[in-house]
Amino acid sequence: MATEENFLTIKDVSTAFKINGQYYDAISHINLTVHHDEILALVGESGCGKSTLATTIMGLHDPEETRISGVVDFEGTNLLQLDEDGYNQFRGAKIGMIFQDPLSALNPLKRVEDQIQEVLDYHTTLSTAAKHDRVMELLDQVGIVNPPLTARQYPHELSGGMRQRVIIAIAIACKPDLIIADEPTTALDVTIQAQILDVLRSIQAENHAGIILITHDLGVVAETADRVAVMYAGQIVESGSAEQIFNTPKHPYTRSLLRSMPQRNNESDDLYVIQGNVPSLRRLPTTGDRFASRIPWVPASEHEATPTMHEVAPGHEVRCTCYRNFTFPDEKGSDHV
Amino acid sequence: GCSSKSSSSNSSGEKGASLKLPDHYTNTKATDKAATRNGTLHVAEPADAPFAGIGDPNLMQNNEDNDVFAPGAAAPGNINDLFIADKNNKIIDGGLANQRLDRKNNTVTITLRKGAKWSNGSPITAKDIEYTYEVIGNKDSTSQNYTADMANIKGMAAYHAGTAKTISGITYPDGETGRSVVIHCTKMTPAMKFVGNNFIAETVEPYDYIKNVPIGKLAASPQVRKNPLFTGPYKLDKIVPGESTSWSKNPYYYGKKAQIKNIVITVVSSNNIDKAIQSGKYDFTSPAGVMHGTDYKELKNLKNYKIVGQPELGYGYFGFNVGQFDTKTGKNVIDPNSKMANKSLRKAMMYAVNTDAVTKKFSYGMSWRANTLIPPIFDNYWDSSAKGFPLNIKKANKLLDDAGYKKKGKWRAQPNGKPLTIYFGAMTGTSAQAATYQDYLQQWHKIGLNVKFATGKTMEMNSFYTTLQAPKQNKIDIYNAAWAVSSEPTPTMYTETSVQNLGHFATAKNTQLINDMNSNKAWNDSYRAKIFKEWQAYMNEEAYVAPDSFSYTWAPVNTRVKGYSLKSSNVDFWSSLSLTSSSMK
Amino acid sequence: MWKTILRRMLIMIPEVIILSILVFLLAKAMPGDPFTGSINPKANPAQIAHLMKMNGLDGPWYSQYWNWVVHLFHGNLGNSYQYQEPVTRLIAGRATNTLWLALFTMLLTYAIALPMGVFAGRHEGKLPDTIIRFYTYVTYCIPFFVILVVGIWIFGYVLGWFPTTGSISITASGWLDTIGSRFYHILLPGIMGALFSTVNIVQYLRSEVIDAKHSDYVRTARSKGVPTKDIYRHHIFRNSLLPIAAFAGYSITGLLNGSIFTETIFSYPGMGLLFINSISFRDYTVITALVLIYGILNLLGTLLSDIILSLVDPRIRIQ
Amino acid sequence: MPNKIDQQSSISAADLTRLNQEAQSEATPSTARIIWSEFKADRPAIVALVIIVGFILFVMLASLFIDTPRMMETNIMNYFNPPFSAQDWLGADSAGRSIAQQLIVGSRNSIGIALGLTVISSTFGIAWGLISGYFNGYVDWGMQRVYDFMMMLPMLMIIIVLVTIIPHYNAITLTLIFSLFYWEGTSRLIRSRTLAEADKDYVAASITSGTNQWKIIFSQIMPNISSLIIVDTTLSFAENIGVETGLSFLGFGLPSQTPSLGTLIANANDPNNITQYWWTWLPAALEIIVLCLSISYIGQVLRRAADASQRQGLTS
Amino acid sequence: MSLIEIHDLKVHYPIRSGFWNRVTDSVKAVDGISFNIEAGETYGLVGESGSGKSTTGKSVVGLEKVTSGQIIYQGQDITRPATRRRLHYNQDVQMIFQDSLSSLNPRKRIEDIIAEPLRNFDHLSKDDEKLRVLQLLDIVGLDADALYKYPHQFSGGQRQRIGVARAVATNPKLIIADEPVSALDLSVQAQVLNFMKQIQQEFGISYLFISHDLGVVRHMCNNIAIMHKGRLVELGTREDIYHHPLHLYTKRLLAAIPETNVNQRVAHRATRQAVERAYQDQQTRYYDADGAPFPLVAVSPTHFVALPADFAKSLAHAEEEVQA
Ligand SMILES: Nc1ncnc2c1ncn2[C@@H]1O[C@H](COP(=O)(O)OP(=O)(O)OP(=O)(O)O)[C@@H](O)[C@H]1O
Ligand SMILES: Nc1ncnc2c1ncn2[C@@H]1O[C@H](COP(=O)(O)OP(=O)(O)OP(=O)(O)O)[C@@H](O)[C@H]1O
Ligand SMILES: [Mg+2]
Ligand SMILES: [Mg+2]
Repeated sequence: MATEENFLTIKDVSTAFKINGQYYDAISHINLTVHHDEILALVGESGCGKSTLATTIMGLHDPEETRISGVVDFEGTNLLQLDEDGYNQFRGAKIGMIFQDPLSALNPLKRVEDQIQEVLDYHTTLSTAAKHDRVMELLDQVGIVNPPLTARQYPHELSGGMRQRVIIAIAIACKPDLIIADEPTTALDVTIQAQILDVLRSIQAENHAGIILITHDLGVVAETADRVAVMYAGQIVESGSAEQIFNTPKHPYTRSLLRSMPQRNNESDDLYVIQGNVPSLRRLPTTGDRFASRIPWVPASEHEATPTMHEVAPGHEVRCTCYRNFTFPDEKGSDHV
Repeated sequence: GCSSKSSSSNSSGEKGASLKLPDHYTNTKATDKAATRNGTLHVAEPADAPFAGIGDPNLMQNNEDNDVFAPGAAAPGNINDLFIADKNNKIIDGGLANQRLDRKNNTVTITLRKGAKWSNGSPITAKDIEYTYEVIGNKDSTSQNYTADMANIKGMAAYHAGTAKTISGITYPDGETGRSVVIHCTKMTPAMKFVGNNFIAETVEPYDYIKNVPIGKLAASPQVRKNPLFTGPYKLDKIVPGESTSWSKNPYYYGKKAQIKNIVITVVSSNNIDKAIQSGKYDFTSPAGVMHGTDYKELKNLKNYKIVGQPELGYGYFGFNVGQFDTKTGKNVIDPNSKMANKSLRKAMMYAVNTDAVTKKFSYGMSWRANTLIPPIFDNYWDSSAKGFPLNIKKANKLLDDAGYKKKGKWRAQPNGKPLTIYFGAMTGTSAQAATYQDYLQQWHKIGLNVKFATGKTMEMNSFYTTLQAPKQNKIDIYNAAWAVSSEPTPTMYTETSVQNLGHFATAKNTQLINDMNSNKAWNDSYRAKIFKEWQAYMNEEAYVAPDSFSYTWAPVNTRVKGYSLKSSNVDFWSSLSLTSSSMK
Repeated sequence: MWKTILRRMLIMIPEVIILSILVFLLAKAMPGDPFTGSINPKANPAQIAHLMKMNGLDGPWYSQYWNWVVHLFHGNLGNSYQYQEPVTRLIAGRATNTLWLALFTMLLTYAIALPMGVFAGRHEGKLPDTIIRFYTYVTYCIPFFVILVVGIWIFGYVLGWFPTTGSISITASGWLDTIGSRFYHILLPGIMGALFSTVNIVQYLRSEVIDAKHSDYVRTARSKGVPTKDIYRHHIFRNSLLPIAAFAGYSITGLLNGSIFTETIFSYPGMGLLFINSISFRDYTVITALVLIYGILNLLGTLLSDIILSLVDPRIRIQ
Repeated sequence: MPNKIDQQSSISAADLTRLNQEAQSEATPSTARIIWSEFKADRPAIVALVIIVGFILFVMLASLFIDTPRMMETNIMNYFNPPFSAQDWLGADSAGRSIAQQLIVGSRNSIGIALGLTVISSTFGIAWGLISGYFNGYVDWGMQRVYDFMMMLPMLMIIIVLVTIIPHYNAITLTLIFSLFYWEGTSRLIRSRTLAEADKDYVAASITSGTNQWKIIFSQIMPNISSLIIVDTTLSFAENIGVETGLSFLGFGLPSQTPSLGTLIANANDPNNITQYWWTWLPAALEIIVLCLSISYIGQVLRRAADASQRQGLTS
Repeated sequence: MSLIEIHDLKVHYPIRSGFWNRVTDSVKAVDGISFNIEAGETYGLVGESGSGKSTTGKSVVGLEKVTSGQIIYQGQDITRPATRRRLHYNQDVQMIFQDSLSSLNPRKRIEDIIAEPLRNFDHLSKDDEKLRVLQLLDIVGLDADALYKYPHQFSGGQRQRIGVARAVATNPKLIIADEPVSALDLSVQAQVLNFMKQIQQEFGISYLFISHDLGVVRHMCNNIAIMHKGRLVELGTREDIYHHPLHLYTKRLLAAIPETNVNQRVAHRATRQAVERAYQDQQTRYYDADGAPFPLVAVSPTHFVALPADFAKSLAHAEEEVQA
């Protein structure tokens, strides 16, 4: 499966947004690696910073409104040091991105073919005819039944699933090494979702690409991901292989998430609810474990003052020490409540 | 009225005006040969709207057309005219045609000069003289020049009614292509001696050129709009509809030869006329164009322009509504019970207005208080000794007190005790005019009369006249208007049967006097003058219609222009003009 | 598409009919009649009555209206009283002038407004944006005619750079000269008009550009590696210009309204000036015809806008 | 059945006042307060507000002390008095009437027309837009046809024709004539927002709560487009102050004895007045610009305030 | 007797065009569905996007003009607005919306929002009304300070609970919940689902639970209806649908649910692809000539499927054999 060569290394990346003149970290000190031929899933609740990380890698932030630090090493280049032109050598060519809302992500006034071809225009030297052939090939590859017809259509004439396929075609047009897919299926039906995920997987297999798949659907993660990083409030709280995360989850947050999913066998039971709310960007605790407030029964001594990642198994890391003795209040008597 | 003749007066100073304008510009500079060869004379026509562009004197309906086609005539206002006149407007020989009146046979014989030609070179014929009558009198004609006086020509009424194909009273002693016509009349009047009378038409129509156009469609035809023919020193080269006309020398002109290569007449908005003159774009404004006192103030000190002017053929007046027009009998009748039927009230109102002060302040001497209803330009007839109505509040109050208009609270009431509100009708005009009308109201308020604007504001010209012309109306009691007179001064508008008698006054004495003006006795000039003066005195005494103001017609003339003269003896106005330099000063 | 246009035209018929009745009645209701104003000392009432009859002005309003409609279908809008010629010919002459001026103003408006709006949107919040917005605010607040009056005074009279009256110099000969002269005459009113009418377009375009800048498809384009200037060229401009294109038809209304002022102030003999003159002359036939024509032009403007929009925006399809 | 709820909750009538007080203390500030604080944060906005309010008050009060017919009398002696003279500190016009006084009364008239016009046309336009946008189907269709027809009418021309027809017209008739046409812009704006708003679920929720349609339109939907309404009304007011100037300029404005900003600015029609007698028109023109700019500026502030109150997730 | 009986419900949206606004075509959003809702039960309505779920729900609550068919409540057909008004129908049938933010009027305070149905139906005194609102807030687990706040000041989960409070204010018998949790995060979703279950038990409310998330539906509903192209393709208990699906479309939906068991994902993917292939190949057998689902036939007292009767029987048979 995954080769050990990690072509993307994210080191200590933080991104802060300017709100009323002050900067607030949306993601802080993120460390990640992505290998060829693997799907890395990024999961977490809404607002935990998944998209921010993706757009930081793509360099899509407005430099006047954000402050970014750290290193994004992509095949030996630190992307964060590039200027706009330098970045454009990577965007579309070596890194492709898939967005959540397939309707608004396509220019409503341009035909599908033109939108796909635009990537080829900037990153290849193909002739017009060759580009056209490539477009057909791409549309076919993403599972569009009648490429010549679809190529001539406008986005609004396509169904949601078709649009998403077009966006994927754009993202993979130059056979990028890295594909970032930000909630590519959230807006779609389950059946279509399954098809799109299949397409992604087959493309990865063909291109030996690495994929960062952002989603909040644990089912999708379980079905698709090779490795998983769980994010909470701008930090990665647990990472490991899919098996590790789903079979032996460690961090209280991961465990809480899994427990609040409706499962096959718990129809009559209540679902688990995590207490409290995700703190908003401006109210993030600056010290200590960010998840602490949501597991109030865990004594402060169980948490680290400055939580760090701990390797609990090869490739399986967990933030903070609180996971060690963690139990849910209803699991073992009521002494924690 | 458009066929008014420019007319005599050697100098205009002593006509009651405080300011004396020269009636010509003496330019002693030598005429530049180059300027003559290539020069273009630029004339500005002050107007509020693009001109209509009807190049036919009998069909055109406004002054603008008259002005922009003026170089087609020897002198302004004389387009395609047959006759020339002396300073008293009496027809004299030497024009395109001569006229002979035969009082015994009741005929008028008109004989064209030899070799007279239209501007396209074709000869002017006897038929052309006759065709004027057809154009005016045709039942489909759009001409507004047909009047009851014309029915004096035998057969004219029948032709006008459409019952006759031709006018039986006009004959051609030497055929249609000959030089003379004889007009048979039912009676002869002294007015026929003068240009501008209503009995004999004074123009020619190019029959051959326009005969194929039905007379009803003539005004819209290209023969009249695009390439009209003229008899004067210049011929029309080009016309930009509504905007400008351009002229060059007419080689076929019988009289004094034209001296300027090109004349361009351009319409300029009256609002901007002084700015246009100040910026040196025009040689002068149309000799008959409407210029205001405020313009004079702006222009009088320009170094490169001289102001030339002469008293206008017209006057401003006040009219009182005292009766109605009986549509059955076709006569005006005084209603003795009407609000304004009281002579003292009318005269009091006239004594209350301060025309002297107003004209002085607003017109800068370009108009002055009128003393009678005959303009001073008619030397023979104008009564210079008439007093008119100078400001006299005391007298006004006394008149009212004596007549029983007692104050009831703020305002005077009618003698019968009923409240009195008088409605004043005035036309929308310049801001100076608005101020003037406001001032009149205030003056009347001073003598305790409650006078208000009819409809609450000044009126558009058309609604103003529509209101007044109704056979019977009670919206306007007193009105202020201006009247342009023809070069023959008989006050026909004030006759018993006239629809232009807007106040509907008709008295036996008035009828008598006006009839006397054109009676057989009136062939004697001094008798005629006496009657005119009697009439002026009578009108001032009764004040059914009262004089308001006389004005100058004037123009700024660029100092490169030579030969500019408004003297009525100058029958060759256009051909006398030349340029001393090819560029504007 | 042609079918739709045709159907739209059919829809316009009842509107035009109601409009025609309305304007006809309005014209009738105006005080004064067209002959009395220019009374000639020699005209008599019988003659005026005769003239009224000849012009179909006797009889009840509906029969007059009917006469008018019947004539209308023969391309005959009657005669102008003031100008003594067929209204169709009169207006045809004036319409070309108005058309020249309106077209030029419109072209100039877009030529000024498009770069301004895009520039302001692109540099949102920066100095040029502030300056442009200030300009639009001020022009928005100054009455149109004040700009024109001051403009003609400075450039026409004081500096003397431009003609101040008319549509063409009579001395112009040859087609090049003619066109040149016409152009010279519409230059000043065109520029003044354009400077004024840019306001809406600039503001609208600016906010469109700002919206487009933050849109998802622009983000997609950026992630394709399209350089910024090309993003503006291929995506932002095109998409922001779309609603502006549709403005073009609607702006006819504004231009026609403006023409009344421009033509009055510049003594430019177009339809606007003709209207104002006709109002004071109670020239019914002309007033009626002009209101009708302006109404129909407005209608065609909206139709044009719809057509343009459906041509440039694939999302709006006229089947 | 209500007892079911009673049973399920521990709260009883006894707690009512206490809880109510608790809730009051946490209550969100009202829109008016938010707008006011927005103003306070913006100096120029305060200045604009003071200018507008002060000016309107001044004009309304001062005009009470001016005898208008008296003021409009021709005073031959003061003909074109220059400004800063003893009697007329802003000079006099061609009829010797004080410009300063005319400016005050004229402002009152113009502002009065603008206010009247704004109130009438906005009220009508808002109601029209709301109703047309809420009831789709034939009601909307019919209203749209009327709207289309009105849009087709060449407004300026029809207004001029109407002005010439109406014999004794004054500021009120003029306002009404304008009102015939000025609702269109507002109604289109409101309609499109209402269409969007009517699609939202809270409207469906109100329907299922048994609320009647008119109440939904005017007390559910309308408050939601209130920011739009406020901003639009403010801007129309700014625009309407200059609305009669155009007509006056063309000579179809108010009667000559009724001064207005328009009749004053129309003095610029005579090129001689532009520089020679600049005081006859310039103050009025400047006043319009200042008023219009100030009101637009206030409109901007209101727009911002409205947005802030809609800012989601931010406890203001 | 059932709480509500739906008979052959059809909702067609006319497609109007042209100046005269004539109907030129129609979208058959709901095309003849029948089912009954029993008191105290939860019905799930599942199907892909555009299948007509929301339209069905809205018709039941009276928000949609019904083209034909009947909805019988207390023996009367409430498809006519007058009947609904007379019966105070919406006092008994309420709705919870998908988008919590848009379903709460942003310009109204929480008190006014929750009190709205009370004001229209119950006409309480001012104090009673306030008390009732406070109690409702208490029931949905919100503090009294919420009273004078605006919707945007709450989190998604809290807002959804406010929506629930409004829905239960009048003590309804049936609540239509149109995708009440699909916009929420997992843990918030759990919170809302728990809560809905809880008040159902306490008040004995029936739910019509509309969702496309089969996991959630399985958790919530005893009875499930699968909708496709405006019709029902299969109807049955949770057991029937999840364990003995008959219609190919149902099977396809079930197969598409992502599996949380990582260890079996390869196998699961294989099954799904097999079902998908089968679906593409056997369309014609499962749908009529027009491509529309067949009428429902019963295969057991609780289980109905939209297939020709004999085909349904044989499938049911085969199913049993597999189980056995
Ligand atoms: N441009 C921005 N300015 C200010 N704050 C921002 C901006 N973009 C995102 N945020 C904030 O940063 C945090 C992380 O946002 P992000 O979009 O990365 O979350 P996410 O995990 O992708 O959530 P979701 O699942 O809802 O997409 C959020 O609190 C968000 O409000
Ligand atoms: N007002 C409307 N006018 C016309 N068509 C409509 C309207 N509302 C819905 N439709 C159509 O009716 C069909 C059913 O819509 P409905 O909203 O009931 O689907 P749904 O099953 O709820 O889908 P989703 O899961 O996307 O909410 C769809 O094809 C939709 O396009
Ligand atoms: Mg995101
Ligand atoms: Mg739905």
